[in-house]
Amino acid sequence: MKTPLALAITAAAMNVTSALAQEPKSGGVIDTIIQPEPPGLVLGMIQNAPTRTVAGNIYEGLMRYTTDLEPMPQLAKEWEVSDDGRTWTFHLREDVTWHDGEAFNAEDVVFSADVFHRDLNPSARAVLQHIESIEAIDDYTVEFTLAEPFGPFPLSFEAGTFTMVPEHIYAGTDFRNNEANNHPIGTGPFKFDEWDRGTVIKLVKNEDYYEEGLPYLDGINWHIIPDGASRAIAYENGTVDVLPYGTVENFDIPRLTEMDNTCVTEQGHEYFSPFAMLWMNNREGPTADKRFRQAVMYAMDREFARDVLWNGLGKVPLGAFGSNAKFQKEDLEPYDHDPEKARELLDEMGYDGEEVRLLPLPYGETWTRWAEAVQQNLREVGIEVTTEATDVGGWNQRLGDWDFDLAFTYLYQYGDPALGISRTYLSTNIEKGSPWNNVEGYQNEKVDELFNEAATAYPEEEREALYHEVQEILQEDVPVGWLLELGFPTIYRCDVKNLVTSGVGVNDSFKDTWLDR
Amino acid sequence: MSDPVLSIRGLTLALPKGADRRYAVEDVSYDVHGSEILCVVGESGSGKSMAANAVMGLLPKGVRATAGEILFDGQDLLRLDEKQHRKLRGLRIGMIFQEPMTALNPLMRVGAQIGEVFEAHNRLTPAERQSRALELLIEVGLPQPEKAIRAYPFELSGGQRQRVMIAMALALEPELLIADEPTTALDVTTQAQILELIADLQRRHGMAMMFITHDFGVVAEIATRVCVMREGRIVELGAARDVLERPQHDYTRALIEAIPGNHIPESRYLDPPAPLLEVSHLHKVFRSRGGLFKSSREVHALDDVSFILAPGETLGVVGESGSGKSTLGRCVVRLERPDSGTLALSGIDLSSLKGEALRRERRRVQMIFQDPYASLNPRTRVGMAIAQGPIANGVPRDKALKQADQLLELVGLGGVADRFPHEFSGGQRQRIGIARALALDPELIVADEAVSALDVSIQAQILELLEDLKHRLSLSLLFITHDLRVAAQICDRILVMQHGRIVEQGSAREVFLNPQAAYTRELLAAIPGREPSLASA
Amino acid sequence: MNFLARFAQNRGALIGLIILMSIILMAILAPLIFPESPWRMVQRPFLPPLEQEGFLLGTDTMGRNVASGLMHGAWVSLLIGLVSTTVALAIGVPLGAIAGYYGGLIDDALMRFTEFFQTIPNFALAIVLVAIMQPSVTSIVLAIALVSWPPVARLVRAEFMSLRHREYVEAARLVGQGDLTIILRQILPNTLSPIIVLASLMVATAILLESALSFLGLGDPNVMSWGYMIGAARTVIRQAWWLSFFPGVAILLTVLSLNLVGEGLDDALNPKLARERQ
Amino acid sequence: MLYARLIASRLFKAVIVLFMIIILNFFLIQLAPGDPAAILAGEAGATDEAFLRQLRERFGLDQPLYVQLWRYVSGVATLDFGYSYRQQMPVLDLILARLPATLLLTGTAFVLSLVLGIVAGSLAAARVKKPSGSLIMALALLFYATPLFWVALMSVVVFSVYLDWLPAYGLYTVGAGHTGLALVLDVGKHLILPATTLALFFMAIYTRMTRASMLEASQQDFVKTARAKGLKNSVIQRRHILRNALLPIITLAGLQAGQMVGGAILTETVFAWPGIGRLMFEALQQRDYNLLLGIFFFSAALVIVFNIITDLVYRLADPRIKEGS
Repeated sequence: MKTPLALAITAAAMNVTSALAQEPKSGGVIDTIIQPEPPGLVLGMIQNAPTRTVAGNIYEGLMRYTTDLEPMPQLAKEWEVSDDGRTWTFHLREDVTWHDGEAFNAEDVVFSADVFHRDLNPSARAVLQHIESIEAIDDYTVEFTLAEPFGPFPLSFEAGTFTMVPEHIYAGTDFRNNEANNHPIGTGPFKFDEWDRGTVIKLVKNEDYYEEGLPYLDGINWHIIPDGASRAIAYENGTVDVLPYGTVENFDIPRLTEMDNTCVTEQGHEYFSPFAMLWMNNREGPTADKRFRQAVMYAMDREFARDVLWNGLGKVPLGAFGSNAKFQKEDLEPYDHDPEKARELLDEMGYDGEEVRLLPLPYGETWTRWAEAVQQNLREVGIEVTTEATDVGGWNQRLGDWDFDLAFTYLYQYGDPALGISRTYLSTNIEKGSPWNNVEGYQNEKVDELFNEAATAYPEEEREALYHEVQEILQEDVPVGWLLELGFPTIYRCDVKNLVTSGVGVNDSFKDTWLDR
Repeated sequence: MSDPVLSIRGLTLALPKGADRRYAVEDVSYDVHGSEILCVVGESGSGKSMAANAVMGLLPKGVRATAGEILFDGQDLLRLDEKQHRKLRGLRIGMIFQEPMTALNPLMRVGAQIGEVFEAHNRLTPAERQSRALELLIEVGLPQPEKAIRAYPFELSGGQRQRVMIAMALALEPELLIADEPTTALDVTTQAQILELIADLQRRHGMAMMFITHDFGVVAEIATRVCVMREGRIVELGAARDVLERPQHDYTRALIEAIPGNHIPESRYLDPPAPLLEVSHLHKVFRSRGGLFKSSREVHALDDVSFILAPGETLGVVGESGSGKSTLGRCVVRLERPDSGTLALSGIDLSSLKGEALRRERRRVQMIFQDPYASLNPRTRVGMAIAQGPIANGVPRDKALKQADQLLELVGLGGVADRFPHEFSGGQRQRIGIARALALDPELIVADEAVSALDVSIQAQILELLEDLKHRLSLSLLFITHDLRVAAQICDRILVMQHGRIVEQGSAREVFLNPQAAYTRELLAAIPGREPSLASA
Repeated sequence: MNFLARFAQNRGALIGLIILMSIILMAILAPLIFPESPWRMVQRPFLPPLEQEGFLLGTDTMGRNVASGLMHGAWVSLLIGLVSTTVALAIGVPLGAIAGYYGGLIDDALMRFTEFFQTIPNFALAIVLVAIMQPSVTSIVLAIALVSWPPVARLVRAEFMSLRHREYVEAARLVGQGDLTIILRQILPNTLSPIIVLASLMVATAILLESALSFLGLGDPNVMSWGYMIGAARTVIRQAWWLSFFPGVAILLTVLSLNLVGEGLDDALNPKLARERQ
Repeated sequence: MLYARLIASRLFKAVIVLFMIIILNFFLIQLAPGDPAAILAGEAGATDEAFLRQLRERFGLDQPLYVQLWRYVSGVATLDFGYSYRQQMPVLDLILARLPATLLLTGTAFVLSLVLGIVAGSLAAARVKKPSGSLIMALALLFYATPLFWVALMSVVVFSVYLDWLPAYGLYTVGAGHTGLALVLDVGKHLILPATTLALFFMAIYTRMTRASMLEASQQDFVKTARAKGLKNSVIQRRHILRNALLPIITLAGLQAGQMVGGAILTETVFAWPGIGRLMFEALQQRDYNLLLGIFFFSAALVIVFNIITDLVYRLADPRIKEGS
């Protein structure tokens, strides 16, 4: 079922394309919202979503990504890959300066990737383990040598992984206590101006930006408004012009999108492709039984959740691979809403009404409602569910300690299965203390083998075959429940042009954005 | 006689529905003339204050006049609206109330409170008001008037506050002054001073005065004429001397006779074989608790007190408030613990007992309390209240309750054991309190102001009962009172206390008729309405 | 009889009692009128009130029957109010009684302890406690009780201090009754009326506190309480006013009725006022 | 001199209470599941052992509890409240940046509720048994019984959304660049809704209290004395009854003033008011121990300061209290 809103988004997306034809105007400040308030703005040191969103305008990587996740030039004007897929050579722009006036060069790239991120950034470390060496060939050429071909490598230059930080400021210092952390310095189109804690973060135009004429905006104000209803009002009364994903409650979205001069886009999340899942503890209790997990899949009315809770945005997933992920197999046997089948499976396994504990995701009302709906779905097929509310701290702890039966979560797919999907199913990834690894405790040697092989296979066709095979197995085993490929809409005034121009959307910079006023 | 200043004619005031009677006062008529003091006398509930309230227009909510008129300066006060009435109050009619401790606003300086009287009637400038207030304070004899005018009420004693009240009432020289029990809450010596002041001022200003009291002693002291009231009606009205010396009505006669102190019984106390209670060198100091940053204050409530009490004796302890007499009683029953000294009851020293030992010895000394309303647990049936003591001491419940019945019978209240205290009058409650004290078969009973909260006629009955029980049960009694007349009537011997010390002790006759200490003489002189014959005998 | 008559004289109290009784009745009848779970999604979401038969008060964000939630919620809200008040009384009454009866150092120590609890803002402490114990009916009840006992202790202490030197208490001591007997038989019964009045107000406050906690997302997700309903409805307050309106009114009426009853009790139990009225 | 000694003694006690609060809260917070490192890592969406270890070392969470406590307490003794894990700023800076907003909000609400409550209460007391008096009391009861956050939400919907009279949230208009008087007016406009909503509940309390207290005071003997003087009823109400009735209200207000900081959590959340109530709730959710402890410390200190002020005011208002008791 497609709701009018979903249709509206399609229309809006077309609006984006047509806007490109117009002549951009310079000037104006854009008001938007950041939620929650970020802990800091130095990327690499902090990877939180709000940090990425704000700091994506201050810092840049070597490449950007289209909405199809194809790399585009940024700090690197061009690059080439060796035939064996192991050596990547980047040619840097020569006209780039840091916000403090220092020139940007290859030393900065080597320092950022090999020293700064290696020390601070777990996402970067995950990629670095596939990299043999990073070398500056000359002032403006850098060479990354991989141990073996690593499919997702070209996707590592978005805000969360290898952003470029100034070597002249950080080299040889205690990174976390560096004075400059309060006044981040990057190469991006906007400079840090002011942070009035609890109220606003202000960025101003980088007048010396290397791309001619960019950015168009004079500045960006990131308003901090802790209450969802107030954030909606901020848009309604005109205080802010852009509501990035997740800043308003889903229930407010239809009302907001009906306003005049309002556009919506679901684009800009292709890279992350957030995927809602239900952790099911594979180790013990009823959830350890495959049939029980299948029954859960049949019992849940995922269409209802999408239509009622997510305004019809998003996609009910077929299986472990999302539709934005590479290598999705499209002819898998789907799990439809079928309570009867769920009951049969439960009877077959001899489920005795043992209580299972459900942890909702403490990220706002929609998730709470969703847990209620799932709880009711499961109860209706005879599963005894108790919901145990936690806050973020409790949720992290419980998942890290594997102290749950069922638990909501959502994970980013990062474009490539080797980055975003395999981590959930690899048995080598079972380790207490993190809510992001193989939390459910699924162990299948065949699956491990296939995922590991696929990560480093070359070329793409070979990877595809391996990934298709693993999807068949996962579909049968249901290690976790696949709930929804989330649609994160960005709401904005239609006269804000070129808001989303890449696959990381508002996490990318607003350099192309302009106001048609 | 001149025209009356105030003339009350056939006044009837109705009480609200649900009250214990229909009318507060019924068909009351009396006049108050210039330069006279009319005493309105009656016991509690007689309606003696009601007419005065009607005069002031300050009737309690729900009470209203249904008949009669109150004529003042040719107008009927009952027909005035609030505004007209207000203009009379303070200006032409002044009033003094009973409780000096509460009748002044605790948050305003004395001078300001007096100044308000002028302000209320738009008299004088603010500066003049203060200088006039000072003159008034001088006139009512307040010590250090310059200081007093800037004082808050709590910084003054009860007598001083009453003087302030009088100053306020006199401020605009009203033609009529109403005094509602103005001395009842005061110590006897203070009372004498205030009465004297009132009489003196009334004479000098030539005011008409209505003086409401329950005390015939006070009547004898100041009244020109007397109006005796009972249950809302006038029983007798006449010149003071006539009423006091030749009361026409039985009720008046009974009231006058009930006043103790008309004869002093011969002491029955001879050389005791062995004292029942021997108190020696008792000290008790009360300290206000000091803290890290503040010093403590000390009050010597008992200062080297020694005396003996013989078996079967009634020993009176007399003193004004703050004399330490109550502390003495509380030490004897060990509600307080003396700091030093001994309290030997039949040879056993009670002063230092604690815990279980104290609990065991307790039953030998019991107490009758002052306030009949506070001394019974409102949620305990009276039979149970009496039986609790024996039960706590191991008597089976049934037996204790049966015994309580008998005790109630003994104090003249048969068959009421399963009622609650609120169903009884003050006098009845005091009887129940006595029965409770008797329940443990004590050797000594301490009666702390046991009759001072009662009307005079009830007082007499209770004293009689005590006397009777004492003989029948051969009890010893430590009788604490502020009222020398009561003490003289019931006690074999009397101790007079002041500032925690015993200033005089001796047989009742000796102390009363031949006081040695100056303070005792002062006390005796202050008793209102003492018959000269008695004083000089 | 006397008490009932006095209570009945107060019109407000009588109205309050009637409202309260209806709410209690609602709580009792809930499983009979709506035998199905109030969590069941039975109709299309956001069905406005009075639009469809059987859904007098409409449906919520997920198509659950608001009327059913309201009636089942009455039970939960009242239960949380009553139990937390009982727990608070169980802490506050003994503490206050001991402090007031013995005085001196014991009193000092207990009152410092009480003050200490009052130094941390109530609501903040409640939030922290629920967060620590993680939201559930038990943790909410405990948290509410833990922040609401100090006033009880203070009240009981004050009453005990004023009563412990009453003559009938001293008489009881004189006849040899032990401390415990005196506390339980002589003093405590006479402090009951202010305690009852305070307790009725505390139930009201507890219901408000629970709703505030739920509003911040600290409610028990397994029980349908009014606070939960408002908390859940706040994000849709603009498009579905009835979702927060009805439970809001339910809380309002309950708190109101408890207050009215409390005032009525105060009048009826307070002999001083009663005497003045005569 | 007297006051100086009183304040000294109260401050001495306050230090002890604050010390106890630090210790109790320190352990209380440790009981909460999860730690700041795990939460920061969780928010990052990706984590590994090294990352967690790094954070824990940096926060000192790898140390035994008693060492952590000792460090914290000795820090506080030198007014060093540590570093906020999440906000990456000294706790003291954060709190001092947020405190003025909370004080402005609660202070305004406090004064508003007190003044209006006392006025309404005395009107109701003077008009007891008249319809207008009953109406005031009915309204007070209504405000008292209505959940605070509900009123807040409703007032935003009505006054900001539909009527568009007042700003719905925030402390000032971001980007307007107001200075001087314009800024004051701007903040004032933003203050109206939150302060009013916060004040309503407390106003209801003061109204009820004032009325009850005045009715009780009007039974006292000195009121009869005042009437016997021939004073006007209005003067009696104001000068005699109200002044005496205010004494218990001063005590209550002192207690409430401290509690308002707690009540402000809801208001600050709904109105996006950048105060410490909201900061506290966020710190709690993020297990930002140092920040949370710091806020507790400050709000307890505020309560104590209010209590001392209450004591002083009470002493000024009531001449009977000289010292101690």
